[in-house]
Amino acid sequence: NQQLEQNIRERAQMEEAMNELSAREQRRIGRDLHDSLGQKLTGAVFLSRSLLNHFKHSECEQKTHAKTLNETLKSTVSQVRNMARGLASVTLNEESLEESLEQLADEMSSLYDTSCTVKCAGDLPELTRKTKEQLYFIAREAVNNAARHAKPKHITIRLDDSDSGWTLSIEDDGAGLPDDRPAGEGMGLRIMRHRATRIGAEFSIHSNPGKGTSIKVESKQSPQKTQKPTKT
Amino acid sequence: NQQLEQNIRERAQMEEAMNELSAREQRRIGRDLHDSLGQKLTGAVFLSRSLLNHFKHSECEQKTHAKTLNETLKSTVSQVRNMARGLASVTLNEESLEESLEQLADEMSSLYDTSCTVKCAGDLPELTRKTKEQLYFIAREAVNNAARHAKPKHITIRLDDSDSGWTLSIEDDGAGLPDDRPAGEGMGLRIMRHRATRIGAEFSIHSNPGKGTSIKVESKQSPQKTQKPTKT
Amino acid sequence: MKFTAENPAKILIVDDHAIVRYGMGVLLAGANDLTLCGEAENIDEAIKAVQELKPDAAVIDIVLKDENGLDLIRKLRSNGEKLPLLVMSMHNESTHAEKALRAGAQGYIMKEDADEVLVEALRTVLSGKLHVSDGIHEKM
Ligand SMILES: Nc1ncnc2c1ncn2[C@@H]1O[C@H](COP(=O)(O)OP(=O)(O)OP(=O)(O)O)[C@@H](O)[C@H]1O
Ligand SMILES: Nc1ncnc2c1ncn2[C@@H]1O[C@H](COP(=O)(O)OP(=O)(O)OP(=O)(O)O)[C@@H](O)[C@H]1O
Ligand SMILES: [K+]
Ligand SMILES: [Mg+2]
Ligand SMILES: [Mg+2]
Ligand SMILES: [Mg+2]
Repeated sequence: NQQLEQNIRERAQMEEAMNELSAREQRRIGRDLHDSLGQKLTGAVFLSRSLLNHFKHSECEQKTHAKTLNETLKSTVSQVRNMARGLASVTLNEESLEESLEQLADEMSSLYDTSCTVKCAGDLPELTRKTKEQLYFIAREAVNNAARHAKPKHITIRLDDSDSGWTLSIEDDGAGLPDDRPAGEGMGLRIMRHRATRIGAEFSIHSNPGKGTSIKVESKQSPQKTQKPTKT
Repeated sequence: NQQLEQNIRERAQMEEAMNELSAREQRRIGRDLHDSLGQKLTGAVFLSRSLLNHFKHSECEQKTHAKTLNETLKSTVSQVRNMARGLASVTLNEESLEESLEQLADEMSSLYDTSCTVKCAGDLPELTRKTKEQLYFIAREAVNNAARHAKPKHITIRLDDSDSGWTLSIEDDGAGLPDDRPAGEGMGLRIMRHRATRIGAEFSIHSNPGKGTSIKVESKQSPQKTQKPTKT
Repeated sequence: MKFTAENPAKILIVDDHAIVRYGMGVLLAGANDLTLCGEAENIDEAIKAVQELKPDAAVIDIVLKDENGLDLIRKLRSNGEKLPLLVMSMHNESTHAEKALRAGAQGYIMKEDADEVLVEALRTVLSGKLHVSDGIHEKM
């Protein structure tokens, strides 16, 4: 029985390690896309523009080709940028969690008909990279849920300090959770809850029909305050 | 205590589900790269070639630019193809496991100074998609290990039917496992072993110093033979 | 100062990718009031190039391998360099333009539009004005 418990525990650790590996792999690909491929394509866009300029005063077939080439390349640059953003997310350029959340809010505001703002307390405890990453992904799922399911006017992402360390909350003023929600949670909510567990935090969700939903992730204690902060 | 066991079990299931999700995400990105981005860039290569042809008989600056453009774009096409291949792997084009292994062997032979061949039994039982995927990834790690660590002349990937269902083996004629290998296995070996457990198979590794190493994954029983085969 | 074909503005390009510098150089060659005077791929090279080549303006990428182009801008400003600086980046303008201007830049362009706006943006900053896209202008 203890043997069985040990086995399951090892299995869980193994799966977590594999998740960490594939997250690292995805970040690597994100960086490759952004830095290497994106830059080659940027150079190519410049060159195609210069060829297009060369044909400025003529009306030949080549001018049409140069134009199509230039347009195609520009669309690949934005495609690469979008893919890279999704992949590299929080660690692109070693941004702070606050900056990554700001970027998330901007993307949301431009993607949906919803305004989204970030409010961060001034003196947050230093967070480990793992914590920052999990909080970012929780916020991303919560904001996406709000925008997709609740049709809110506004979404607020809040990062506060607290006695126990910090609190992340995502609030919307939308429809609230539906009454007839199937018993089990969807994968999105389950993953959020699980990410909170991974970093030793409390996860909770509150909802008022017609008034909105709020998701809260709260550190139980703040090991970061006493531990030597991990380089992030 | 039973509660604890239940908790760990749920954690393991959750992590496995997340692994499955991120594998799906990676395949999606792989397909995007291969189909959408790769195709646009291939078109761009043709256009740049046509511009280059236009300047064939002149010796102007534009000709040099068109040439650089064409070369840059060609290099992006192979970069995208390589990235896509790594990501989409076994499910790219819905290939059979045998085809995917052939492709793996080809890549290995061209990447390293090692020949690599695949031998498949004629009438293998129908494998589920999950099994095919795990076997592919095990083979990939084993072949990479052999090529990187053992300097073999030859690597053989074998897929046989057996009483219990099937056996996958990867054999090399290289240096064999080093004696002074640190007690714990590396991450690569541990993940292979774990992937075997995931699909209910036995994992084993045999090695003769100076003669080579063989990795074997053997189905314990063949649920696929009795179960309705999952659509793959 | 008005720049002309006889007296073109000298432009320094700071980017860590040779193909980007090359493409941009080709594009600058097509504008007769601008001329490429030098290239740099990191902060040290850029600072030296500004001192030695005295460019009239520089185009600066944000991601320079492990270095940050905004740090370069801050260093140039603290060295008392006054030339107009134009930031060009893959990053979203809405989150990065303001930071670039606060660091001391006079303009921000995104790499995906750069082939169309680069030359005009350089002329704008050379004339002493700021260059940001209309959307960002409103926001700030
Ligand atoms: N902010 C919210 N406002 C209103 N309803 C919500 C909100 N967040 C979640 N829900 C409801 O909870 C359900 C489960 O959410 P969850 O994220 O688990 O799954 P999903 O978003 O439906 O699917 P997935 O996340 O897998 O794409 C949603 O389908 C929706 O009905
Ligand atoms: N086919 C082989 N021939 C000889 N030695 C091998 C072979 N496969 C594995 N090894 C030895 O076993 C060690 C552990 O392999 P493992 O795949 O776990 O880690 P790795 O390949 O060193 O690192 P990683 O897989 O994480 O890149 C290797 O470092 C190597 O010494
Ligand atoms: K010029
Ligand atoms: Mg969801
Ligand atoms: Mg290995
Ligand atoms: Mg760069």
